[in-house]
Amino acid sequence: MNEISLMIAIPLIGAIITFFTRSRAQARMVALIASIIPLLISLQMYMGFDKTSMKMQFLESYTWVPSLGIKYTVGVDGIGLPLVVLSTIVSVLVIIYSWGEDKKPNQFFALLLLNEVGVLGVFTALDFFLFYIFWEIVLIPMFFLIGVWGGPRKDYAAIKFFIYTHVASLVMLLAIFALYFTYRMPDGSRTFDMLTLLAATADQTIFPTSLLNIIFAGLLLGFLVKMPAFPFHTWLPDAHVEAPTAGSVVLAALLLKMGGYGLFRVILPILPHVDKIFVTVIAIIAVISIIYGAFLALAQKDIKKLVAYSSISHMGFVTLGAVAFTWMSIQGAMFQQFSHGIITCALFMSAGTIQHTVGTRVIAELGGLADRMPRFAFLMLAAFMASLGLPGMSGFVAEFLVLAGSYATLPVYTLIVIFTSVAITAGYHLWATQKVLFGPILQKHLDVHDAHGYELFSMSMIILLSLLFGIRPSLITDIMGVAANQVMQPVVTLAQMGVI
Amino acid sequence: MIPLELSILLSSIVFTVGLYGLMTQRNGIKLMMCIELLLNSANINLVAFSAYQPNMDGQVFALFSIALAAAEAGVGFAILLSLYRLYGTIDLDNINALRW
Amino acid sequence: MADLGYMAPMGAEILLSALAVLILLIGLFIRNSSLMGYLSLAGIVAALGMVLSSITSPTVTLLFDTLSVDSLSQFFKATFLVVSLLVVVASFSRYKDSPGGMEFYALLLLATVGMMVVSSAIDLITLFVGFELASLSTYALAAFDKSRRNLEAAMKYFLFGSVSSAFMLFGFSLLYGMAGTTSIPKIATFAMADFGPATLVAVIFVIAGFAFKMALVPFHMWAPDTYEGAPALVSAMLAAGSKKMGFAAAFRVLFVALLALRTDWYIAFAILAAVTMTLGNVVAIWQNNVRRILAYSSIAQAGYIAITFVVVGAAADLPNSAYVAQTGIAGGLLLILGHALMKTGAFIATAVVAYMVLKDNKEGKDNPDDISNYAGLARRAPITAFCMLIFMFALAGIPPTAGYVGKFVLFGSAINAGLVWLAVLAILNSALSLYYYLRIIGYMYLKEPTGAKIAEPRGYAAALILTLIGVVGIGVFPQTFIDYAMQAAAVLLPH
Amino acid sequence: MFSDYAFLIVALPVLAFVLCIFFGWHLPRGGGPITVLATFGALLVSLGIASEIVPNNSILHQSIPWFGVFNVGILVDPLALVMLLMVTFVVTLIHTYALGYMNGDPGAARYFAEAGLFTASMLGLIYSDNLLQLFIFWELVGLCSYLLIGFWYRKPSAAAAAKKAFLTTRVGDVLFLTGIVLLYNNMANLNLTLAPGEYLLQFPVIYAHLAQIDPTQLTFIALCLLGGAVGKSGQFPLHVWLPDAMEGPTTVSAMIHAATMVTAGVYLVARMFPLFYAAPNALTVVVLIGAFTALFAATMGLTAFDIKRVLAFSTVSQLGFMMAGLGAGAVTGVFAVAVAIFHLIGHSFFKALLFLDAGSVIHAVGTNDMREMGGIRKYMKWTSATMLIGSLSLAGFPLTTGFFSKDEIIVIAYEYGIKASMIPYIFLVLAATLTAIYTFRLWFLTFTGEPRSDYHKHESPAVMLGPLVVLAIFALLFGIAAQGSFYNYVGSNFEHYDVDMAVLAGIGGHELEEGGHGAAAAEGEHGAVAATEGEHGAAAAEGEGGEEAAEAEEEGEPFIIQILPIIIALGGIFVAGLFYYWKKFSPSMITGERDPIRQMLLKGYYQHEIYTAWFAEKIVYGIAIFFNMIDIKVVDGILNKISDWTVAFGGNLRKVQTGVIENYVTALVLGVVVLVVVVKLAMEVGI
Repeated sequence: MNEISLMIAIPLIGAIITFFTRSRAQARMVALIASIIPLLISLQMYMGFDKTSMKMQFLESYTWVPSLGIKYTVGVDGIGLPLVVLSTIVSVLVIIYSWGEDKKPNQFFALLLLNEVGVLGVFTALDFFLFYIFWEIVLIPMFFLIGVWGGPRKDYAAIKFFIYTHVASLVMLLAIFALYFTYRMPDGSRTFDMLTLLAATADQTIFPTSLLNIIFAGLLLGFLVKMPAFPFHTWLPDAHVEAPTAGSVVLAALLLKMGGYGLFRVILPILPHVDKIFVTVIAIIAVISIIYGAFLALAQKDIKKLVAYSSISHMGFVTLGAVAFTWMSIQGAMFQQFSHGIITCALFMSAGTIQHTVGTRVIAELGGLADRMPRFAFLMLAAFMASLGLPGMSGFVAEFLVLAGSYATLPVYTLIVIFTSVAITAGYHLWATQKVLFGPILQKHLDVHDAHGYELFSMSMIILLSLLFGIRPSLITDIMGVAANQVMQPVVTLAQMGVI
Repeated sequence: MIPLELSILLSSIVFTVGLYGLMTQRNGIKLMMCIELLLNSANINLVAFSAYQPNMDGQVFALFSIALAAAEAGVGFAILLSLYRLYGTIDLDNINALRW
Repeated sequence: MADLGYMAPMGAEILLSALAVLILLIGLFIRNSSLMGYLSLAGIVAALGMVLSSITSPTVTLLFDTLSVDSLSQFFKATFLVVSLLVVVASFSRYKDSPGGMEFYALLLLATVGMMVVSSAIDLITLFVGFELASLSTYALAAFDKSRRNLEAAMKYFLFGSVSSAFMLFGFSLLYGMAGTTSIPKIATFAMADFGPATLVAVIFVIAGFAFKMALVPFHMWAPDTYEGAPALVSAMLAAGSKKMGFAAAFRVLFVALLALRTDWYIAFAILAAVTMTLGNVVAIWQNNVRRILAYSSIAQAGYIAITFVVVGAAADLPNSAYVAQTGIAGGLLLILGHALMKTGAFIATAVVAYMVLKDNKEGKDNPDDISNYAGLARRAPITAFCMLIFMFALAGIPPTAGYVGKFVLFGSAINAGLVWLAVLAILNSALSLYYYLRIIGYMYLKEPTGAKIAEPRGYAAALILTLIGVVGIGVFPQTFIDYAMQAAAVLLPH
Repeated sequence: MFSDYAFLIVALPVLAFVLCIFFGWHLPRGGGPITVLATFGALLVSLGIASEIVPNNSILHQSIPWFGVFNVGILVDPLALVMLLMVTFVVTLIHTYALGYMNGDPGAARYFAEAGLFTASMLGLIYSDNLLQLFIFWELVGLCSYLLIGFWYRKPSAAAAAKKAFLTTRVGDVLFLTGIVLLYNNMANLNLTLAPGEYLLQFPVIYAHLAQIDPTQLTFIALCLLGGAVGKSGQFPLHVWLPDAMEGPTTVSAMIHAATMVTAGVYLVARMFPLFYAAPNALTVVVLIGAFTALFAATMGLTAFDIKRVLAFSTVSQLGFMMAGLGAGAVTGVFAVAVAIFHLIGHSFFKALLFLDAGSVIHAVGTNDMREMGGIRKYMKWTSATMLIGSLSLAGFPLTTGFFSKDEIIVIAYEYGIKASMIPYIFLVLAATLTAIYTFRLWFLTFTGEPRSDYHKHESPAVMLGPLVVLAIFALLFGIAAQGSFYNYVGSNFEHYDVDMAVLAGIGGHELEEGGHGAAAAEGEHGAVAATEGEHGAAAAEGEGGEEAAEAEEEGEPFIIQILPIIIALGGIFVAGLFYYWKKFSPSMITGERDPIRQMLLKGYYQHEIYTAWFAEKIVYGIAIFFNMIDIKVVDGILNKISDWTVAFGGNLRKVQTGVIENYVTALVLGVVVLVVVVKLAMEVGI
């Protein structure tokens, strides 16, 4: 049992223990420890990671259901590692942010840990069966986070979230079946091994384009819904608006990234072998998501909903960069995944803090908070600046890479995006910050106090991270550069890597 | 001997009568009788067929089914009786608390 | 006296029937139902032991080739035994001190025996006898508590059941007429195409008989009412046990005897499966009675399982027909096993709730199974709620659970057999089904409790936890079960 | 040795920022002295670097890899150097002044922190060695201006102005970003084999390979970059944010208008001049926009009553001059850069001076409205004196800095006119006239006549006056002292790179003007020759080349053109005097209250109505609302419809379950029949 399995197992155990803790103090302490250990492990993995090789690393593989060719195979490469690190970081910060949770704290923290388990599993699983299991498991804690700790329409939101994404993953499952039953190993047996199947898709004799198109569409749908991309995004705003802050953070920072991860891990390797029409379709979807999300964000009255739509817009960059399929754009898309994962935390935390200090999230009813909560205002401003792509913070690097890279293959779309989205994005961010933080303090808010220490702490951590990766992107762009190369080349199976 | 067709015809008629009864009647007893008709139509078949077969399976089968029919009737009447105790009627149309 | 050793393979059945009689006899003198409970528990465990010990043993036929003990029959028997085991354990709490306890156990055992006989019957006669044995005892069981609801349920069950068994019998008689034999393997050897329409009628009649037990639309009408009205544990027995008996019988008759008439039945089943799963799920959305929801959900599940027939039928034209058919049947078997467990658990959970509502001494004014009684169950009865939660997710096919494994293999084989439309329909349906499962979960976990926490009766709790272990165990370590299922499936394939 | 510490130029102010933001609250004057010292340190380092690279006529270039194919680097060439010196110098003075001005403001710490960051970003922008880095600092400048304009965030108007500034410049930045993306891709498509330490977006590399890029592409790139410049430098049509930027403290206005922000745009064009030069038609656009803005803004300056607004409009107008000057480079080549930058620097001196003066007036009077001032001269000697100098310089009074710089621009505009079109020249002349008028309107209204309201009559503290005096000296003498050598030095900027202006001129379709400085060719040669002779010779040769150039130009134009600027300046001042000093006429003689033109000018050409009220709030927000409606009604609506249908369907279907046994049996029978029939049919059609 090596790093990855440990990293997945510890939060699981932690979750179980947390669930049976009696007091909030115990619960959050256990949860914190159970989330910090994976963080350390992931950092140690990052240190030990061979940044130059395209091989799967920290690999481990046990046969699980031999008769169906199912294995427990986990490992990371340049695609997975940054997201693994992201997940562990976010999990810790979100637990710290929720330090003050007093409604069923034991279950709350247990669910957060459970969520981490699922996400880590998705980012490391190399067997479709395993991948799908983790993919589905993630839904459950989120369902409860929304459903138990959520807002007024929590039932609707929770069920909508669950069913919508579940349908998508079922379609994905069908596509996986198609892969599974179409391909036979040399010895006639079948396998769920991701890389093997993906590598096989390159073979016209096994996967005729007509068939592959269908499979591809199925997989694509599964991932686009998770992203989420227009027009499959409507579950997101509802889920976010109703979810508790921690839920929203995890949802936006980690769950959406599963979709993006799917693009890099599964979609792009197949992309070269399917009809070229798909490129256009995906590109259009990406562009629409970016612009549409930005405009919708501008139209929102609820600041949390605004942030939710901004996520749609930002994730559009991931799609765009991925489908543009140039070294730089893919790298940028990966970086955008990471960067958005970090920044959006701060955004949702801001929304949450406003919610429970002021008591409302309606932008029109807010104003002049900077007057009463200066520290929070500083952090929130920083977060929003990071989100609108201010240079020096991670968001800018990502978006610049995507745009500069995409122009080479998709000039028109790229220009459209630049011209429409960049200014609008700045627009709604500034508009929101101005309305919420600046201006005279409203009478009814005269008695609000600054945010709690733990909230400020986790938010400032995020800002620092965003700065760190904005100023030293090379910390992960090196890995992503290699990963981007790897994505653009034919898939190398574990056997060919010689790691198995 | 009697041609097979006739016996099949007979059995089908009996079966149909039974079905018709089941679809139209509401009195528990009548329904039980209809069911007996159904079973017996099957028995007719079995016996008739076995006359045209080397083996006696048909008759055996018929015997079994008659026995079972009896048992079934037993259970059925038991249920009907206790129904009658509770509802004071065996008109099954009025007994539809469980629906939708 | 003659050596009865050759009966050894049927030991389990013999043991149980003997036990049933014994219990009735003892019952005349000792009116202590928990003793009966322990007796039958012991018997069932022993029987289960026997069955499992011979689960991989080669096929044995006995009683003049009317019964066959093979891995298929053992698989089904194991399923049935597990179900009745759980029911017995649960009924420790239910029938602790009711006078009629021993009849309950006796009937339960007899029903089990009936199902076991069916699962290994390779002759229409034995099949019919077993079928009736199981039916008759479950008719009685359904009426067991003699409440109004019980009786109505039992009445409907009985009438509908007898009619459809009459259909079946009629079908059998026609088959016999055409094939000249009642032995299932022998029937297969006769070509029956030349009897024209009679063939079709025979097949459909037989299917109608089985479909009644499987509760496929439109032969399902009895199921919701009966599941709702009968005692909870009996409903568990029906949903988990006798429903599966229908499949056991159908597998034998259709795959072995009537494989030649594939085209006649697999179109029929394609329609039945599609209609059944859709109707079951769509109607379930509207129900407010949890046991009725479960009833419809098990109708829907029957629809999924019915895909097996379509797969096998469709497979015959494919190059790798044997493999496809085998995975198809194996998938069906896994889903049968999984569903048996999940449903038993779910119904036992409803029994707990009913018990709870009774303790709230609302004089049974409101319907104990009404979904509103599940509000805040997570607080009032944590174990039950948690188990119910897992069962719901399992029924919805969320990994890693028995329900998921079953659907996974079955739908997979459907795709493999080129039945994409059916697989898609099934998957959309299981997505739809999420709605009402989540609704129940929502009540249990997202709503505030209406009463105090209760101490969950030990018997129920034990049964629930056992079921839970089963459901999750199959989900996490499917390999052994898949192996058994594949082996069992192999029995049905032409050699 | 200074060169090794070049990074300090940015590092020091950043340090000041960090210190002030975290500890400023506990320090006297909000830690202001730290920022001042930091900026001053930056000035010293810049001077040190100057002392190293000017004598041996070299440039300073350091670069380290950043990530991927990008680098961070420092590039100090003549262009950057003069800018560095100017910014550090002026900003130091402004910060010093702020010590007094912001004294006692609760947010002082925040102010000095942000000011420090502002300075840092501007300096970083100036000596970036690649376009991406420049863009990053460019954006940071935008951010800081946002923070500083919105410094008094409790005032809704301030918050709004800040947002407006950020957004308007952001629009420009969109184009800038596009330009970078285009340029990057074009460079990448050349498949250059870069030497280690070379990166695609580095200026030297760009200069070196301009000639290989497709000219039409070059034009696009140039126009995009120009867009960025227009936004930052408040050129038409993106100038709207600049007047509103007055909402911030006056020192901020001083920084933004004089030294740090608005000059960035001009600097960008200057920095990318070879690209503009090589791009056909790009420079034409530049000159037209510049000239038009110069006039356009001047007209608005005429009517405003807010003292700072007047200055703001004058800034816009002067920036227009600079742009026009750069554009004129189409005929005069690199020399235009020198001219424009010279005006930029001169302008930064007297504009800073003017703003600080205005600040100290407002500080004393407590209002921005000139109608409530008057006669202040009596009470604020120093202020009025220095302000007078500033005004003279701005109006282009002979021998002041403003005279030399502006005059030179007008002259090359005339040359441009000879070659291309006279429009810019005419615009500029008119603008210059108006400039003189409104400048002295301002001065007279403020300092002469009788007090029109009772205000505290006291002079500002020394810490505020000191900077004024220093700036005044520069505003007065810088031009006469520095012009010639400055032109030579900056004019030689691009000789340090592997770029042949002649070739670029060919691509850009600029006919090489014979002799003089017109086409860079002449200087280019000189530079080339000079480069071979040792450093000293080089300097000399250039000097000579420069002189020669200067003379050539003097001969170039008829006498009238040469003295025109002087006439303009004096005439303008005289006119203003007639109206506001001797009161011979009053504005009401020319215009009435409801004179549409006056209204239009007062309303600032209805920009607010068009940009904010109509475009932003109607169009953009309208689209947003529309999309929102789509999202709810259509995208999500369809989903909900589907689910509703399903539920309704189930609701009807369950009625089948009547609970009556006969119906059940009927259903069963029907089922059997239907099955038989359907299967039969299916087999007939052969499924």
